[in-house]
Amino acid sequence: MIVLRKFLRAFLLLLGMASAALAGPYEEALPRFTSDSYADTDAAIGAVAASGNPLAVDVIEALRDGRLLVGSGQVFIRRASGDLINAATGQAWGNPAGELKPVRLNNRVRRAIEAALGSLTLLNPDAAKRLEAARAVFRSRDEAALPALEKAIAQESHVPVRNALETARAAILLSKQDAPPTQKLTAVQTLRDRSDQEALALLSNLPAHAPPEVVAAAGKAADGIRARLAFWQAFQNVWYGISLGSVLLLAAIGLAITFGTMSVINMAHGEMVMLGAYTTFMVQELIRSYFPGLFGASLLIALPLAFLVAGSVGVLLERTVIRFLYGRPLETLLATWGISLILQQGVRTIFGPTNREVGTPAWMSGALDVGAMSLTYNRIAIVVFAFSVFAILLLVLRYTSLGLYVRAVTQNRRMAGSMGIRTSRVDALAFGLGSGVAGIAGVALSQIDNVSPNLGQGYIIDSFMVVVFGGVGNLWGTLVGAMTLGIANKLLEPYAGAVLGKIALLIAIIVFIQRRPRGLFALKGRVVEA
Amino acid sequence: MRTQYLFDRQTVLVLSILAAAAILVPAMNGLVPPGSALHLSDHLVPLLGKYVCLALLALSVDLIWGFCGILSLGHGAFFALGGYAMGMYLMRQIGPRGAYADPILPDFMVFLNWKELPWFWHGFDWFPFAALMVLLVPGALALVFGWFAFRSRVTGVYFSIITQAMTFALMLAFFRNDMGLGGNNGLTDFKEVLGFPVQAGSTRVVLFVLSVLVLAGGYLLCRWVVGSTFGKVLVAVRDAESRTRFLGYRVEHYKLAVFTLSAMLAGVAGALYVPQVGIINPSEFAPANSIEVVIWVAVGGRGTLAGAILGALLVNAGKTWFTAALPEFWLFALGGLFVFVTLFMPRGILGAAGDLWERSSRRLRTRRSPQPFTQAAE
Amino acid sequence: MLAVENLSLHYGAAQALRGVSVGAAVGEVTCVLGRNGVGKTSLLRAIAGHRPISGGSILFEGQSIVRLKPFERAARGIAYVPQGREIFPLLSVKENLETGFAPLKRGPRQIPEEVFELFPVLKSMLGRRGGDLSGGQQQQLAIGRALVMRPRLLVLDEPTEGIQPSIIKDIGRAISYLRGRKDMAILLVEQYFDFARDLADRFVVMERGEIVQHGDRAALEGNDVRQRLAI
Amino acid sequence: AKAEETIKVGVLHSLSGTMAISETTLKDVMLMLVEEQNKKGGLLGKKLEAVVVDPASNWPLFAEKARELISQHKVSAVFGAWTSVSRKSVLPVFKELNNILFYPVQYEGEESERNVFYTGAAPNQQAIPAVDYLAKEEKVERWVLAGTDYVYPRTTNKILEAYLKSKGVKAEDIMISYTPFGHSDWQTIVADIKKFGSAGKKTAVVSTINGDANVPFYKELANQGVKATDIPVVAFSVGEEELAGIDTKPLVGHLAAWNYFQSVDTPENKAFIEKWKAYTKNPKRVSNDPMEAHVIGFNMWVKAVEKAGTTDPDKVIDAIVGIKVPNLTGGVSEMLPNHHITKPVLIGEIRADGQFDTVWQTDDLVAGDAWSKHLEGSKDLVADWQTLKCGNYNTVTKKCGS
Amino acid sequence: MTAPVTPTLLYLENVTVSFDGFRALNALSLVIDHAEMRAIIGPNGAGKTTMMDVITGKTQPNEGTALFEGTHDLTALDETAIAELGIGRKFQTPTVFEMHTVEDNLLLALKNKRGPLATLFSRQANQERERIDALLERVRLTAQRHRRAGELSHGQKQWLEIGMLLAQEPKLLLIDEPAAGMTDQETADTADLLRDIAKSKAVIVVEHDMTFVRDLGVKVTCLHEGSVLAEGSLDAVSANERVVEVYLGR
Ligand SMILES: Nc1ncnc2c1ncn2[C@@H]1O[C@H](COP(=O)(O)OP(=O)(O)OP(=O)(O)O)[C@@H](O)[C@H]1O
Ligand SMILES: Nc1ncnc2c1ncn2[C@@H]1O[C@H](COP(=O)(O)OP(=O)(O)OP(=O)(O)O)[C@@H](O)[C@H]1O
Ligand SMILES: NC(N)=O
Ligand SMILES: [Mg+2]
Ligand SMILES: [Mg+2]
Repeated sequence: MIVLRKFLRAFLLLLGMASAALAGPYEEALPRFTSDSYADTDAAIGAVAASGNPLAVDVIEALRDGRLLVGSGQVFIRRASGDLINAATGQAWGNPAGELKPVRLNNRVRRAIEAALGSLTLLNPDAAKRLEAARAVFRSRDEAALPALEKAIAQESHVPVRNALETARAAILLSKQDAPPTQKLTAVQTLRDRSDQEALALLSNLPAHAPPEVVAAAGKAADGIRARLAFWQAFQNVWYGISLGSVLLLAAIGLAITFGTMSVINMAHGEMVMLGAYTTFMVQELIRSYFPGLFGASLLIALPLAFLVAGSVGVLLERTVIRFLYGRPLETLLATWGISLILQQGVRTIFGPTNREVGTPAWMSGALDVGAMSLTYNRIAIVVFAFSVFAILLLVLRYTSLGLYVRAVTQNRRMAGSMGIRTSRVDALAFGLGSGVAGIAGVALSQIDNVSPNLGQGYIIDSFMVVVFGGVGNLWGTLVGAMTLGIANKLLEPYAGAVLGKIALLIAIIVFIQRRPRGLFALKGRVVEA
Repeated sequence: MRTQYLFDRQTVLVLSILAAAAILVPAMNGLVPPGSALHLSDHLVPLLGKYVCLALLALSVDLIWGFCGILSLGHGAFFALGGYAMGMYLMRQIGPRGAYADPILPDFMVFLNWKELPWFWHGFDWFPFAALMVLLVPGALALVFGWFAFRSRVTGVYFSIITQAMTFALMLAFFRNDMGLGGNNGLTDFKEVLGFPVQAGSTRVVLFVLSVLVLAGGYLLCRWVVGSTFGKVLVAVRDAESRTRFLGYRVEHYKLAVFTLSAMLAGVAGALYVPQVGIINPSEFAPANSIEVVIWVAVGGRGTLAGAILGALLVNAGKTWFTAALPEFWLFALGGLFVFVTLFMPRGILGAAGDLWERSSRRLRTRRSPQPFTQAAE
Repeated sequence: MLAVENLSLHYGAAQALRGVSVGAAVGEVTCVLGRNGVGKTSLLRAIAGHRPISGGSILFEGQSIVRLKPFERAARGIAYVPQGREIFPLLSVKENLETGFAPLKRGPRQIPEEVFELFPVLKSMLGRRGGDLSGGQQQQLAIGRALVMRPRLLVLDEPTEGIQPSIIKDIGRAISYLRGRKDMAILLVEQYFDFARDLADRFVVMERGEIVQHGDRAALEGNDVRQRLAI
Repeated sequence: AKAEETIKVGVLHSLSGTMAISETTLKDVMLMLVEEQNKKGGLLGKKLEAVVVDPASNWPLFAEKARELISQHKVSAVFGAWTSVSRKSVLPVFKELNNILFYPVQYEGEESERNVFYTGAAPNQQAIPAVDYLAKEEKVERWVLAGTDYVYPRTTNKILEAYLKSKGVKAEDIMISYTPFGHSDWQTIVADIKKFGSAGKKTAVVSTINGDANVPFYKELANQGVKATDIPVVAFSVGEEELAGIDTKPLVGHLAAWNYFQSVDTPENKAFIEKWKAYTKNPKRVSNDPMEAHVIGFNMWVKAVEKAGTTDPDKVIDAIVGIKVPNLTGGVSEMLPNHHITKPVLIGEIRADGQFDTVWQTDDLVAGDAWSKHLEGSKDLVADWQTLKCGNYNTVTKKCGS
Repeated sequence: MTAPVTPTLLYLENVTVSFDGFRALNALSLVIDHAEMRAIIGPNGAGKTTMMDVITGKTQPNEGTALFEGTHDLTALDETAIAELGIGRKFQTPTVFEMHTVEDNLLLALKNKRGPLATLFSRQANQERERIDALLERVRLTAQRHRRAGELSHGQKQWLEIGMLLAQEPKLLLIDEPAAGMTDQETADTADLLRDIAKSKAVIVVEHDMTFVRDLGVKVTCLHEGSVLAEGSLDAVSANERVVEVYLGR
């Protein structure tokens, strides 16, 4: 296979050289790349793509990747190996004379590249590439691509690609002035089946020359799509809510331990989250410099480390400060506020005040389409992760003696001691656990938010809100609280806007607490009512 | 709590210090020649005035938190509302001296194309009305908010968190330009107050003295409140709310009364603050600000009134000093201070001083003195 | 087993115990008697490690335990039933009992049957929150919880307070049963004179933080002690 | 050295709190400039001394610290502030104590004070050219104006809205969306933008989103696959510093409008970046537009002091108008009588390495307008501190102020 | 005020309280007359404290009637209102204001106007001081007058709470286990005190100390599983087989 392709390429090269002397449209187009004008580049792309020259794909791909160089009026392609070839002749070019500069790109040029590559790669052996190409043609609605499309559809066997090709054709036909109405009606049909935002856009923006029957059909189809989209919109909003709720849950769940269970008003909680995020950053830095291959696993590696880092800091804090403050919850507020200032400034001093870059592994990029909903993988990952952390924590607190001891210690420290519970160790472990969980929340949050010294502050108020709204001392309350607030926020936002939505939510919390003065999952019974 | 004896001594001490400040600051600023070591430079007058206003705010928090156990994490809201009421008055006083020379509309309205003054701006050009609003707006908010919350028996952290939600919501609301209160920039560029130029040194001195007097008045008021039977009920509510109910006290009325009073004090503090710092904007509603006030009180000593004043002065002076002396490291110093105070002065600076005092004075009057009580950790 | 020598204890500047000496031996019940506010509870708090002492010594099985934390004392086998019950209000009855496992090795981590034999009501309320129990039920729970620890020294502060007569009798029987097992020493503070008289092998009477009288069972029979407890 | 022997320069930038993320770097650049000037022999034969304070992102503290710098430390000029509110907060202080503030950040305009020199862009030096570029080069017909809910975005969007409408854009083709400071959940808004952008007309987002909110915004754009070729975003508050915290590969092609990019290829810039990296001992340290503004402002001040022969603010204020100094993009910026400066406008596209590729640039420098021509209330105002001695001269009533 | 439905002071009928299905009170009926003292006994968990919770408004019954002075529906009033009607209570575990001095605890309990304005402007009258002196004397806490209540021993707190109850001068006193933690002598003394009070007021006492109950010499009600098991003189009740079985023991 490879041998064959090499051979083919050599052959084509020869062919190209032969044609060089003829100075066809390809050769005429090439010099336009050298003018450093986007309009010229745009035109050159079109011409090169239309030329049918076997080097066209190479040239355009090189252009896309910044490997198309110009110098002294000539155009060169830099191969991945570093070799230069002359774009006009396809011959290797040893020592370039003078300085070479890459041809510059802008969005207009990028779009042109995409469209050109789209029609040129419709027959690519790789199905993913073909799909990509079909989408590109769909976006460009380039009438010139129609013949290539027809040809591709004829031989396409892969269903998703075929569908994509057909919608692309439909899009072109709809805007093509001289297409027969029957074809246009079929196109409307195809788009109605596709039934998404883009189809809707096409159907509701028919060109002025569209025949009336097509306009009517398109109008009906558009209405249908609108209804469907509106239906899915509700789910989409709920999903946004769940994913926001998961973020809140992650941020709050550690606090559910240190505050909810241990009654420490832990103002430094957000900084524990921040430490987790910075750990992720460090891990990725190390991986980038020493083991680039592991990047995909960087978050998984960061998780235990973040737990350890934040957990150890938590234990250290507990042993040096918090432990002197049990039974005086309001003083923990004062001390942990001080600690949070110190941690923030510490990180600022060490890592600088600006954001740090945490990358997203490839497996977390992209989106999953469910119906007309789009679920991005990174949000899915965060939702799954948040629920897992919750489940594990619930198990730890319910099925290990640590959970029991922590509660006993917070309810009556002296008596717990007299029952033989090692109060100091339980305190340290529990605070460490809460902080550690905050740390792993930081790993997740590094994916969607700033990794900066201010990271924690952005979450501290929301976290307290969630824990208190759910009912202090109840892990389930934290879960339900986070989800309720997340979903309510996202259902309000489309109507009220982000600012008013948030205000409305805060007022709703205030009102809700009037109805349930001890939160959603209130503790009941003699003790609390006393 | 404190014996009657200590109580009087503290009051006398606080009042004499405040009186000394009210006399010495103008004297050292105006009478002592600039070269002298005793001269108080011009820029320190509004700075001290600002501290005094913040001390009044701290006092208002101590009244409800220290004596009634109501931890408000939203008291900055009342302060800011008082400040806005004053700011609106000051804004109206600018008149046609604004950038766009509109005789009625403040600048920020002109350039965002407002055509007329929103209804709630009316009346603020008249000082007595504005002064009334300084008391009424925070007071009414506290009354309504408190009425619902206390009636529903929202207590402890639940109350703290909804006060925080309140100030947070107000912050977001005031940030909105559509509120008609200057959005993020707030109200600024004031020219005169009651006809006196706000920038003038003499106005500054007068404002300072006024703030000190108001602080002294606020302190006396709080002293009187907590010293009365009413104050004892407050402490009873703080320590055993439901028991107080069984004795036949309407706990919610007590809480409401003291909460509203405290909010009004905070409002007055805000109103005095604004002309001295020259700006009021929504960041005063930031939850962190309200938390900080609580921290001043804790540093000074909760439940001592004088401690609140001391804490506010100390922390804020510390901030001023640290941010200039150690601009890159001051947060370490401030954070460290908070940790230090909690660990080594569990009842705040004044509490620690009180312990020392009691310990030394007990040696003199061993038998009769009240025994100290360190609450056992539970 | 337990030897308290010359113990003094302060609350701030106020002295609650002045040179108290008392002992407890395995297989015996030592009873501490005294009116309100004389320092009985303070003595037990010192033994359990809830209050630091300001003088004197506490020896348990020959070793000083003064520096030990409460949990270390528990690990050595001291179980404490405090006045006012101090059960964990938000833990269920079962969980309250299970906190007693903490000083135990894995093996014996189960609730001894005798707890439920003694206080059947606990068995029927295992899932209820401790704080919701009635006063008497809480008292029973507090005693049961101490027994879960398999103590070598059982320290009881007015265990009959708030308990119905039939169960008081049961508790009395239980204490004598435990005494009879000869594997633990029992230190009992009691105001209910008849109850104390029935159980005590030895007794001390306190007044104003001091021991003013002590003796063995026989000495309790006279009216002397009763007199002292009167005002 | 004795106090009299130095000339003090105040540096009033937040080193802690929410704005530290942007402002710290400006403090560093000021320290570098002062050090460099001292190496050149100082100013008027004296050494310069930078007095750094931390206003901690707290607006009243800005005023307090400004007062302290001027009254206590007796600085000759102050370089500082970032947000408009911090500038508003310190304004009265500078007026009262008659000192000089150099304000280096792009802002909403509608202001001209005698004591302030605005070295950042006014809306006509950033926003309007950016919109023109998009309309012309990207054929954009539908506009999303997304901003943080405060005065700079509000004003800028008001101006843009008026401008776009004057260019025939219909109201339904403009979507305006405001979010709170630090907004971090952009799912709904990005989805709305996608929806708005799929109506068949070419759509672009004009972002006045500020500071912290940008990173989650761009991360969400990347997640939801909003590519620059579909819906380009042009930002006015996102520079190299902000991008340093984002993986920019998915963002390639999104735009920013500034008056300077680190990638600008001029000898001045090259030299500056080299110095900057050496000074910070960090070869990865980036530079950005407000830094350039400080460089320009500082150099103008130095020249003005030299011209006036004194650091006395009154004299310097008079001397500085008309002063020209080279900027880092190859031109020469001039201090105008309205206390704004002339600047080139550059449109850049984000590159994979976090830098910008200049894709368009004005031929000439653009003079900053203190008062927008597109707003009802301000179109008749002009500022001229040289001849009219007025920051808000009304050309209709022919009066200053009233 | 409308005419009383019943001539009795306290009238409970068919009161049921259940917690998650568990019936703490089960169709309990009880009638207390003016100036009557009633002793309530019954096994731990019989519902005695719960009954007091219902009377004082702490717990809402699921069913049943609770009337005071024939007209006031206690189930519709909150704790404060009920206290204002003249029902005072001593809790099973002593609850006092720990940070207040013994004296202030009594002061707060004194029968005075309870409104915020009244307390804000009230001046301590001589009369009040004398009343407090007398109360302190009565509960033998004169020496502890200026100490914080939190510093008192358990028994001393019991006494203080009794003192607070007396200070309230209620029409109906609910007293939960006053003798717990008291010496025999003090127990007898308490009985004296209660008999004295009962001359003019109605009193409900809960106690497990049979000697004490005998000393009171009043009608006894024995509760069991939330309802009345037996009622009558102590001798009659203690002779009841069921009472012996579930309560007294053999
Ligand atoms: N936490 C405390 N702070 C200060 N003083 C205290 C404290 N606890 C007890 N006291 C005082 O110490 C003395 C002894 O109290 P203790 O509780 O030991 O008495 P007791 O003999 O157990 O009395 P009772 O029979 O009432 O339980 C009492 O005078 C009491 O007021
Ligand atoms: N909130 C609650 N939730 C569940 N069960 C409760 C609750 N409150 C009380 N109970 C149960 O109701 C029953 C009655 O309790 P109550 O306190 O009234 O008993 P009592 O008669 O006062 O007993 P004692 O003599 O021990 O004080 C008990 O079994 C108790 O466990
Ligand atoms: N001026 C600004 N960007 O706030
Ligand atoms: Mg005791
Ligand atoms: Mg009971």
